[in-house]
Amino acid sequence: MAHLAMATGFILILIGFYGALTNRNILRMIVAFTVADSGVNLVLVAVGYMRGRTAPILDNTVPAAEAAARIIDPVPQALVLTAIVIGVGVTALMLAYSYKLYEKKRTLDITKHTELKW
Amino acid sequence: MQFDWMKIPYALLTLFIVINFGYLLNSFIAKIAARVGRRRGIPIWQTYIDVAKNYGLRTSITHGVMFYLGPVFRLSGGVGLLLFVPSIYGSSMFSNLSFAGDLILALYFVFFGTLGMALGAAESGHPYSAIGITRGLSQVTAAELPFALAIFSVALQYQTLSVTDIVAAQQGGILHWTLFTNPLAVVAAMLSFLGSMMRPPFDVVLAPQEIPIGPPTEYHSSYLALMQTNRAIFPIAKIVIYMNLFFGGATDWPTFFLKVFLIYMWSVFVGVSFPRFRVDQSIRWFLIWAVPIGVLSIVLV
Amino acid sequence: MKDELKKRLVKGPDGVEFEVDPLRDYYCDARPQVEPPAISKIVEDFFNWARAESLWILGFATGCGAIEMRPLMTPRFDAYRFGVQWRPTPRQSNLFIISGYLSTKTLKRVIRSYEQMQSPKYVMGLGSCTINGGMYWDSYNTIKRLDDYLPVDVYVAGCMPRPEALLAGFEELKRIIREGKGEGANKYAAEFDRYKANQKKVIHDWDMPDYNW
Amino acid sequence: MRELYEQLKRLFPLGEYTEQRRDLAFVTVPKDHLRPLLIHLRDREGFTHLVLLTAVDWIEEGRFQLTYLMNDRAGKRDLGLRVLIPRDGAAMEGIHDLWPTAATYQRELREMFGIDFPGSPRVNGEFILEGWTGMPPYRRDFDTKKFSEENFNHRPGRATKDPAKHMKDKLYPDEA
Amino acid sequence: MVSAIVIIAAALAAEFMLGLFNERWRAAAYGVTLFALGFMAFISAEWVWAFAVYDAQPAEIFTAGVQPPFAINLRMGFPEAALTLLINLTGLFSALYLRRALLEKGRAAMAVLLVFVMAQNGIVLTRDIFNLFVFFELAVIATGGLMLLSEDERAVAAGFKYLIVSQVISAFLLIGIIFSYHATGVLNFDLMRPEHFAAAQGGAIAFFLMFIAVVAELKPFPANGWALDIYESAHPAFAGLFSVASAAATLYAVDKLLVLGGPAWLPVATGIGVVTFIAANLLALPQRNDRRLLGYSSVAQIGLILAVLGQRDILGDHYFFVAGGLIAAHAAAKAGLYWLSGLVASRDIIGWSTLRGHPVLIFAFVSFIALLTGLPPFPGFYAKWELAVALAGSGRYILLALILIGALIEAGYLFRWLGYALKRDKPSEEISCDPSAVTAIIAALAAGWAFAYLWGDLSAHGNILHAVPLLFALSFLLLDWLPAWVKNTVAIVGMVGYFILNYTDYDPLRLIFAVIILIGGPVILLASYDAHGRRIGFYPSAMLMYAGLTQLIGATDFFSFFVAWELLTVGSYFLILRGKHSEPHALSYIIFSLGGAFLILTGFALAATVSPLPMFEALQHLTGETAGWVFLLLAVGFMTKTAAIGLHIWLPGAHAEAETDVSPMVSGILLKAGLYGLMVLMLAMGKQRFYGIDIVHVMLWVGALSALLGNLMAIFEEDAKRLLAYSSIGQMGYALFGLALMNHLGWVMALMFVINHYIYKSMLFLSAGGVAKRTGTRLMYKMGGLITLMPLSFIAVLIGIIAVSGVPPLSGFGGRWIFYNAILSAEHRLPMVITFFSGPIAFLYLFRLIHTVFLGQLKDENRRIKEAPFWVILPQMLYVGLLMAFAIVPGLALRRVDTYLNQFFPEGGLNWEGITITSQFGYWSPVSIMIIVCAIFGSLFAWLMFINRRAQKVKQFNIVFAAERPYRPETTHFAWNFFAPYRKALGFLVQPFVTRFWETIADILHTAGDIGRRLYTGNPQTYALHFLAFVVIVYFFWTGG
Repeated sequence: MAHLAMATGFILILIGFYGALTNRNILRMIVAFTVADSGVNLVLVAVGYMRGRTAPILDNTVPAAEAAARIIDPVPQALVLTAIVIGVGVTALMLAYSYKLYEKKRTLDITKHTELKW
Repeated sequence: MQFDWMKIPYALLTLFIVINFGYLLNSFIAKIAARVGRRRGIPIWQTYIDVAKNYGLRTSITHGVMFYLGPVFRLSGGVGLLLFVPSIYGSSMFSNLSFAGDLILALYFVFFGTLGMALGAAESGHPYSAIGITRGLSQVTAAELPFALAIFSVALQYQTLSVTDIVAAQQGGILHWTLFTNPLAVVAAMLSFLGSMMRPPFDVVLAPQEIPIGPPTEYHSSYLALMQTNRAIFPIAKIVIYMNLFFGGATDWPTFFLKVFLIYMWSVFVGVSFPRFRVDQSIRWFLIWAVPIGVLSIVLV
Repeated sequence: MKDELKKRLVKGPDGVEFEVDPLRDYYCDARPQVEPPAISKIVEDFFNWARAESLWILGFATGCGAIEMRPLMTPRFDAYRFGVQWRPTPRQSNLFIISGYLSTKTLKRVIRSYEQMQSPKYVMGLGSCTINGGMYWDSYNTIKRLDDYLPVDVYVAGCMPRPEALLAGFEELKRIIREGKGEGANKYAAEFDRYKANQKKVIHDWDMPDYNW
Repeated sequence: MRELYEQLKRLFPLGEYTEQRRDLAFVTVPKDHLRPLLIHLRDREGFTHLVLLTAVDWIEEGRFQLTYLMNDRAGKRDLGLRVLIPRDGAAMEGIHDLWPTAATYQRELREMFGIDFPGSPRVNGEFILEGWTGMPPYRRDFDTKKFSEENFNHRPGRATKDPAKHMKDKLYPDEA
Repeated sequence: MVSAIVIIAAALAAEFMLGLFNERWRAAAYGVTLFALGFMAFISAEWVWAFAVYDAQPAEIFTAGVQPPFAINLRMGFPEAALTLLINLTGLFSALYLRRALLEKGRAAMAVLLVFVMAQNGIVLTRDIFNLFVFFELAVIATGGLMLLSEDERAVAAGFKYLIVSQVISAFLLIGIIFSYHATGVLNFDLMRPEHFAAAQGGAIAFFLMFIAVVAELKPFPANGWALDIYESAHPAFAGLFSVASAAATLYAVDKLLVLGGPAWLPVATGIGVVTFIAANLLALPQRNDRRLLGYSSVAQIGLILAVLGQRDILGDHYFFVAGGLIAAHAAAKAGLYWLSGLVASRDIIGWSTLRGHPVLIFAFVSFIALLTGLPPFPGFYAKWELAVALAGSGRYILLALILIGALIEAGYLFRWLGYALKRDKPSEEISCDPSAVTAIIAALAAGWAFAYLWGDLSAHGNILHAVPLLFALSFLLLDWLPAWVKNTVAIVGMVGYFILNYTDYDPLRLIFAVIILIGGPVILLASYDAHGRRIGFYPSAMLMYAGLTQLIGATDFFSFFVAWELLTVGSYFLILRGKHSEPHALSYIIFSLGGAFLILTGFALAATVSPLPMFEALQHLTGETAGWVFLLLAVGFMTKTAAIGLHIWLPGAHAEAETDVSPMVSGILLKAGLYGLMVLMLAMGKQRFYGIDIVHVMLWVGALSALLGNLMAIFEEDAKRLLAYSSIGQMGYALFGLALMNHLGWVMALMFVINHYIYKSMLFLSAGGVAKRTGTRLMYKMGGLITLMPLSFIAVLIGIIAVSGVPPLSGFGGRWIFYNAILSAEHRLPMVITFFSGPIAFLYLFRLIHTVFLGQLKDENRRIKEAPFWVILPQMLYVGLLMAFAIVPGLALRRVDTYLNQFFPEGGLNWEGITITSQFGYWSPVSIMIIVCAIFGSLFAWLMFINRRAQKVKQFNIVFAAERPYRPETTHFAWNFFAPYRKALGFLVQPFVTRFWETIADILHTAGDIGRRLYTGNPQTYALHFLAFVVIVYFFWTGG
């Protein structure tokens, strides 16, 4: 199950990157990046689980001293959430940028925004 | 150190002898050249008369201070060169002022006159003088090189730079002469000798038809007389070095006169036989023919 | 007058303009002086003998006489044995042989060269052209009397004189010098104004200082 | 040479033809046709070399005759072109652009004959004479003897003899 | 002590506070921002203080009150404190600089700025990998926001590119993090162990992904196109902040990661770093846009630091010193330069010449460039030294070579830029002097110098800034407002005073150099009295050079020797740069000098690792292959300074174009530095073989060829000062030749050359300079006949040429005499042939100098010129006197040296008894020669004067001219192409092969840079592909190697 999720995640990442790197339209690129983001998140969730450990609740069964070896770190879960949030933030910023870019040149073709080079 | 004041009159005596010898030698060689051309040639006293005439001229002009200094440098170079080298081996009377320095002093003092002449001639502002000087200087750099190599070779051979010591090492028979003990060095030096005697094929410096006698174009009257005197002394002073280094030196005046005359005649022979080189040709000639012999001599010695 | 000899305004490296007058700034404008002989007669006689026995000719040829001078160097005539030789520069010469007709244009050069010779100096006129114009007596540009323009010591007549005549001329000149009469240079200096007037009469574009040092 | 003349005559209005030798001929050319003819000769007929350019003063006719002597090196022949120009205010078109050497001849003609070649390099500068201000000396109305007598001092005593008679008297005194 | 978390908290608090503000209360919002940044900086500073002074223990901060791994923890150690201080201060001054932009854009912009600074702080402080990711993303977003502050329209596209690339990077980072977590079970730096990664399946790849993503934030080549676009288009304040803060923070993140990854990852970091360093510098070469150039430079610097991070295994204790030094230098310089770029209107680097009007700003610019290139006394220098020593000590020669090559290229474009700024015409636009911007720049400047002092204090080698000569030199910066003559007096008094106080400390060899530098220098400075006005910049440069020289001869260990070497190089560079047309020549000078210095650095580093002894002894104790290498490197390095043939092309221009009084300094004195180095080297090491080749023998040939070719080139030169410059090449060749003879007399000759060359070359340069000043040209054929107008200059040249050419009776002859005696006992004979030849050739060019300038025909326009100014003549006359004195009594200086040399070369000394000097082979009596020559000369002169007392003085056209007469002096003066026959015969020897060789190298580098930078197409997709390619390449190398 976890492997399947991971594989799906990677496929999504690849699709996303492929889309982002081949499409010239800025909006399409952003969409592609959200696809890749989803893939990353999927991978995070899939990998974050470690077989044979318990839920991260510190009680008597899991003394704090052994906790590090016994429980699944909750952080990856939080991590996914944070990643999603950040992803949203970045996507929003990119969209804002695309608006600005469009405003300036009246085109969303990324190859038209390459005055800076060399 | 105690200075022997008698050296001064003795040196002046040498000078006197050499000046007279030089005048006569110049006339004599001109006469020989004339006889070769089936002419009678100039009288043997002609050089004296010419000098006297030049002193006797009533007017003269000057282009400036350096114009005076030119002949003075020139003649000082000749006199100095003569006096810095012992004339007669084994004679303290005619060892002149050689206590002041060794072979190297003589070698570099040659340039004293050249420099002064060049300066004086240049002061005249005459383009022909300047052209003559460039030719002369250019040629002399290449011509001196084999001589320097030969001196180095000889110094290495005898392990000394003192002229007296070098002559001493050659005493005891003709086969002890450097001519036979180090023939390559002598060949190199004698080729270089040709370049310094202002005779064909290396006389493009003066080139009377082209740049009216080059550097001394503007010189006249007593300036010229001084230079004529130098013309008598300088070749002999130079030949004395050659004689001392390569031909066993001279132990008395007759030998001196004979050897100097014979060495001089070498350049005369070559001179009457060959046409004139351009400067670049003569530079190349020295570098291609004379220098390798000199190099060989310092490698083999 | 050539443009190069005219006065001109020149700007120095410091930006200040000033006038350059080539004839004044580039040439010495002193007059020639009469040079007295040596005080002692013996010395003067000795010098005169030396001057006579050491005649250095300026290698300057005008007209056809140049051809007649060349054989003097050959074995047949061998002028060298008389102490005669040719010098390439006037500074070192004492004897000026005017070897034939002189056009006014050449005259200018001759005067310049003569004046650049050092005193005492001698002039020998060769051929009838220098004496009275010879066959060019009616030419529009050839002078007829050399001694109007330069002090001539000896004339050698002929058209052209043979080398032997030249040798005879040398002997004559030597005699004159030895006798102390070869004072052409002093005569030129003493009668400078007359000579200059004559010279300027025929040389219309006089564009040099009066005396060429 | 005559063929050449015939051939040229078809192209240019040529004047009189004089054949000096088999390989040397002179043709008179109207002033205006000189230049095309020269170019033609130079470029088509092989007359690549301008030997000389000189003038003759036909004072009686009031004309100068300019002679342009051309040489055909390959064909070993010379052709002289004569141009007659009026003597008063003599001027001629220069050919220094065709042969740079012509400029020197033109300077000479300008100085000696007073024939002007407008536009020729240094044509008004001094050429041989220095400081000459009078009439050009090669003009025949210039009296050289008079000029000489006025300008140059004369040495008295000069006698003029008829050379033939003088030599005869001198060499064969008996036949007198 | 305030807890470190307050830094982040303060930033957050300020951000939220800004959110509460009314949009119109901009000033207040700005105040809050500044306060927050200031407070953050204060906290960091407090911590730094605590660590530095009270030796405090690192503090762990546990968020949520729980130990990791259950909560995120932060750490405040000394590095963290220093870095956060750096970040926060940069942030603070950036905010100050951004005042107008921030007030215009309002509180949102300020908040974003705070977020950015906070994120960078977080990156430094956090000990949690995921937290690291969060801060990175915050930084990305903040960067995206701050990009919009720029007035440049293209900034939008640049920001977008960054977002796109960072999307890809963050995907890698996240995946790497989660797999690392999978491998190790924790996300905490302190709990992860290298073994975990090694043990777990895919652990290495997980680390790789994480590592590569973080490294990518450092803009490694080629995955850095986006960064350059940002640098070019961002607001300069932000570009500076971005370059400094994010680099510092990210580098620290990499450092933390490297601890996790273990030693296996160090070479990877080094490889990436060094490739980036070289590539970025190369690509910067053809760059003309100032900010993009700075961008490339930033990338390069960060690459260098990354490489240093990778060398932590060998740096040991010096790790933080080196890396910190580089970061500090980079920070001060880059922030300062970006901030300066905000004041300059033009975006072309030539436009920076507008700074010239503002002494403080131009000084700042110079300091920043020096900081970047790692010149003393700045921290980069110490870092460079320690790094080189460490690298050489552990045998990492190739890496050292690569770093030095990169540094040389960097110096190339930076100094070219500096040259433009100092020399090119000022554009019409004035610079905008926004006070807050200037404050920020001055802060950066102060920081740079503070770092310099700090690193000096931390250094084990002592503080460069404590050296008296250097301080004396630097004090002229403060005195620059005084008139030139006052400063000149101070300089002369200072130098002579220093000599009087210290001369007893020198051994005879050093004493000769000390006299030349500290007494000879002031003599040349006499000529500087001629200068009017204040002569801004002259005295600091000149004194810096003299300080370097003074310290050089006083140096006893490698480090101080190298410091002195660099100081004199820099000083002389600025001195040379002062010439009117000297900009390209000064550039080639500094590049060759730095190249040589790097060779010396390498040599010293090699030698220093062998033994900690003082320099001389350390060199003596070297053996085997190392000795050969050290000798070769040092010899070539020193020969760069003496302009041996092949390395000489900088000299003619540099010496010829310099000012009148500078030429003698750089020729007469500065060249001696190289000789001094060679002498020390050869005294210590003697003859060394390098893979079977006798290096000294090679040097003998090099010396001989330099002498010949230098002289040959001189005779074909039309420019008087260039002629003298080429002559210096020849003369130095002679001296080198003497040293390489490796016998007693060879050394005496070399020392005699040192003295003579100082005297006559200074004299000739002053004379030529004086003439050039009066005639307004240096072309000799345009002069002529100046003897009557400038008689004293003429006498100087006359005496000079007699001395140089070695004609008796002047002192040059002594040199020749010793030369002959020396070669008689030398081993190799063939090179002598060449030196024999070069001697007379020297005569040719000297004659040309005197003839074409002073003799011959005077030109129209020169008819009214005057003698050179008094102050230029005075030293010349002193030199004339000195030459005469030295000619009569050469023993004055040489005798002691001769004795001193006995300890090194016991054979073949001279006998100084009586008035005659005797050698093994010959004898020489200077006094007698002088008397005899003077007597002969004097009597003949008197005689001739008497006969010609009535001679008519004539003028210049009274010459016999084939019965014609000259018309113009120009056509009568035979001067141009004076030695035409020589050119015809031997001109083929002086084909500019060497020049062409170096030009070709420069061309190749430039072309490579120009082609290489086309990689950056400007398309973010390409940039992302670059990143992917980068990952693949690194992966390939990592697994392959």
